[in-house]
Formats: sequence, structure tokens, C-alpha cells
Amino acid sequence: MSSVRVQTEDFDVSAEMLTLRKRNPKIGAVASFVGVVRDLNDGDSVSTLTLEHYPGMTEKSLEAIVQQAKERWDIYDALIVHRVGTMRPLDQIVLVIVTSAHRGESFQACEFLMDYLKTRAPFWKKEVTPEGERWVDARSSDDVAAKRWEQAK
Amino acid sequence: MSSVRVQTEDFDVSAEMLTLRKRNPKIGAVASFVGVVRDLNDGDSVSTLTLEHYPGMTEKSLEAIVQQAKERWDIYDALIVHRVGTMRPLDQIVLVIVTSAHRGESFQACEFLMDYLKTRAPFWKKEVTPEGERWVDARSSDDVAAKRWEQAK
Amino acid sequence: MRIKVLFFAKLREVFGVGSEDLDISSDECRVSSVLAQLRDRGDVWANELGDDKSYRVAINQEMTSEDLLLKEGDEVALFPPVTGG
Amino acid sequence: MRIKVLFFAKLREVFGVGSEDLDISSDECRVSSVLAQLRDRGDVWANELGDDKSYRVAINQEMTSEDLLLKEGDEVALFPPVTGG
Repeated sequence: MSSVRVQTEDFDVSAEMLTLRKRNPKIGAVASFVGVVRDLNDGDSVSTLTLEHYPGMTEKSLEAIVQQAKERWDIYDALIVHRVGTMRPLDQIVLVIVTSAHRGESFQACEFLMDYLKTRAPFWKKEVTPEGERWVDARSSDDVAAKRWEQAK
Repeated sequence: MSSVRVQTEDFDVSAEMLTLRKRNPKIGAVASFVGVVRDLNDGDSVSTLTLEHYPGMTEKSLEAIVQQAKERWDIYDALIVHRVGTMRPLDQIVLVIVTSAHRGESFQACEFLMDYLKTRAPFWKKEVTPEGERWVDARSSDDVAAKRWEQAK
Repeated sequence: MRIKVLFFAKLREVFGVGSEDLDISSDECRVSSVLAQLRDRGDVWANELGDDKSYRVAINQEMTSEDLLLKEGDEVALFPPVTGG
Repeated sequence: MRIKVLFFAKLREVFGVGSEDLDISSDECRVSSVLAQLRDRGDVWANELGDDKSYRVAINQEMTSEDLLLKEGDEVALFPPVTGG
């Protein structure tokens, strides 16, 4: 089973965790992250958010990121589910789950996966606000977050 | 609604997340951790694990830890659910969920809550192995993990 | 003066009791006085609460490593290092 | 020599096209040659791919900041900094 999925449908965190966990009774730690559509961005209210991606490259880049996490930390498994298409405030956008024997590795790998996904996976957000449609700008804080992992370790 | 719960029943991660999230459309990040019973500990197979606690002090200490996290990071909410009683391998033991606008705060606060919970909340684990019953020893690595937060910031 | 003493986990098992009311004769009672009085029972009490053993103390449901002064009705709990999560 | 060029997000919208086959006349074609050829179209092309603009390049679905040599059939994608997650 692939550890990355790009889909328009919503996901269920409990179900995804169970699928990952069932495979391995040695798992003691499950760290996860869910990204959610906010009703406010850069001071404007957001009515819808549309995610575009680069089919083919998206899956490849996510798989490469998972592979890096597995090489770097003593983890059992990692899953990335990223939605594309149009979403509304409170909708779930992205899910990352990492399993390991002890908690430190899961926490670190989960944050690493999010930081790398944010700067390396070809997704783009367009939001609709009262001012009209606009493409979301990349944040320099995301570059800073991703760079941490190059220095550390 | 209290942000900490001690219970014998299992919990559903998705349902707990939804309850936390519903309250606030400004949430963009949901970090979580689930601790799971492993079938192996210190080299011996584990058939059951029993959690004892100190009613009253448990809730107080968990609430104090959540309060500390809220003072320290810009987060919206935090939830701790900890099970007591007898569990088996693959069972969920503990759940921590943190919500915030951006992901860095959620990740940090979630790991902090687990590290502090591990060293400050009055729970004790007893496991049944082929060698018989035994109380689980505290790990010095947990003390080290908790100490990090005193230096950092 | 009377205080309440609670024992948890391994201490509860070894002592065979989870909770007891303890009468303290001295006027000024500190955590160390309670521990001394319990150790005086000898056997498992002296052993488990010995200086070489690591156990934790909570007063009125708050962990402390200080030798605080106790008052009538205080709840003193003795237990091993915690292992939850 | 023919390569495939893809545009995403804002670039796709502004150029009004998501993908096109591009014939390159020169024998040695690098990323910079493709960019130069696109900029020569003027207007939004010259503007969006100007030196002052920040956009990313992926060759055969891998991001790169190097001016690599391209070969027949390569897939070159141009897009703004990513904003997923």
C-alpha cells in the first residue's frame, strides 16, 4: 500500500490511524497533524479555497519526503493524505501520520514531513475573499521551518 | 467543557478532533499524539497492561499542564484523554490534541504536553508478561525529554 | 494532629494498604517526620522508604521535593516515579 | 528537438495555457534557453518570467535550481513557489 494519497474526498483520521496501526503491534506512538481551512487569511475572510497540484510530480515528491523521514528516524510507517479541489473553512486539507516505538521519533518525523511538504510538494492554493480570487503567497516562515532540518541532526 | 479526561473507555480520535475544532473556524493546525500498548516491553512480551492513577490529583495535574501550555504557546485549545484500567496490546492509552492557527505552536505544545504528562501526572503501569506481573520502571529518557522544556524557549 | 497518608502502585501493594489516617504526636510535623514514623514500623516500610529508594511525595495532590510543614487534615501521598502516557 | 512545457497555478492562468510542446532550434538546449525562448514572446511571458520574479522549475517532475541540459521529450514545468499543506 502506498504511503501517500492525493484525493478530492475528505479523510477520517481515526480510520487512517487504525489502518497504519493494525499492521504492527510494536507501535507505541502515533503522531499526527491535520491542516484545516481557516476562515481568515492575511486579514481577509475566506469563503472557499481551491487546491491545484501537479499530478505525477506530487505523488513522487511526497513519496521522496516519506522516504527521507524513514531514513532519518527510527519510525515504522508514515502516511500523507493531501486533498485537492475546492474546500471551505473548517474542511480538512492535509493529514500526516507517523508511527514509531517511542514518541520522540514520531513527533520529529511528523513535523519534518509537514515542513518539507509545505516547501517541496507542488500544490498551490487559491482563495476566494470578498476582494475576489487570489493565489496564496508562499510564506518565508515555511522556508525557515524547512531549513531547520538541514542544520539539525 | 474540561480539557482533560480520565476514563476506562476507549476514545475516538476523529470525534475528539471534531469537537475541539468545531468551536473555532480560526484553527488552521491540529497536532495530536496517541500512545498505544506495545506487545513487547524491555524484551518481554506483554499480554495486559493495567493503569492505576491518583484520582483527584490526576485531573489537577493534567489541567495544570494544559494551563502551562496555553500560557507558553499561542494555541487555541488542548485536550488530554488518558485511559485507566486494564488494556491489551494495540489498545490506545492516551490522546493529546492541540489546535492553533499555525502548525509550529501545535506541534511544540503537543510534544510538551506528552513530555510533562509522562513525568508529572500520577499514573502507574503494571504489565503482565510470561515472567509474571511487574510494575513498569520510569525511564530516565522521559526525564531528559521533560527537562528540555525548562532550558528552551 | 491527624493527617491522611495515601500509597499508590508498588507501595500500595507492598504495604498492603492504599490509605490510612496517621496520628502525629509532635507539634511541628514535616514530610520528614511522617516518613520517619512510617520507617519506624520496620520491615517493608523501612525498606521501601529507605534513602536508597526513589519515591515521590505529593502534599494535597501536588508533587513536592521540599520538606514542607504539614497541618491537620493534610493529604500526603507516597508513590513510585510516575509511568503514564 | 521537442520538449514539453507545463505551467501551473498563477502562471497557467496568466499564460492562458497549461501545457504545450515546444520546438527548440538549438542543438544544446538548457533550462535557460527555454526560458529565453518563452520570454521572447513578450507581454505576460516576458513579465512573469522576468529576473525579478520568483518561480520554480521542475525537470521531469523534480525541482531544480540548476541550468541543466535538456534532451528530447523532457518535461519542463514552471510554477510559483508552492503553497500546499
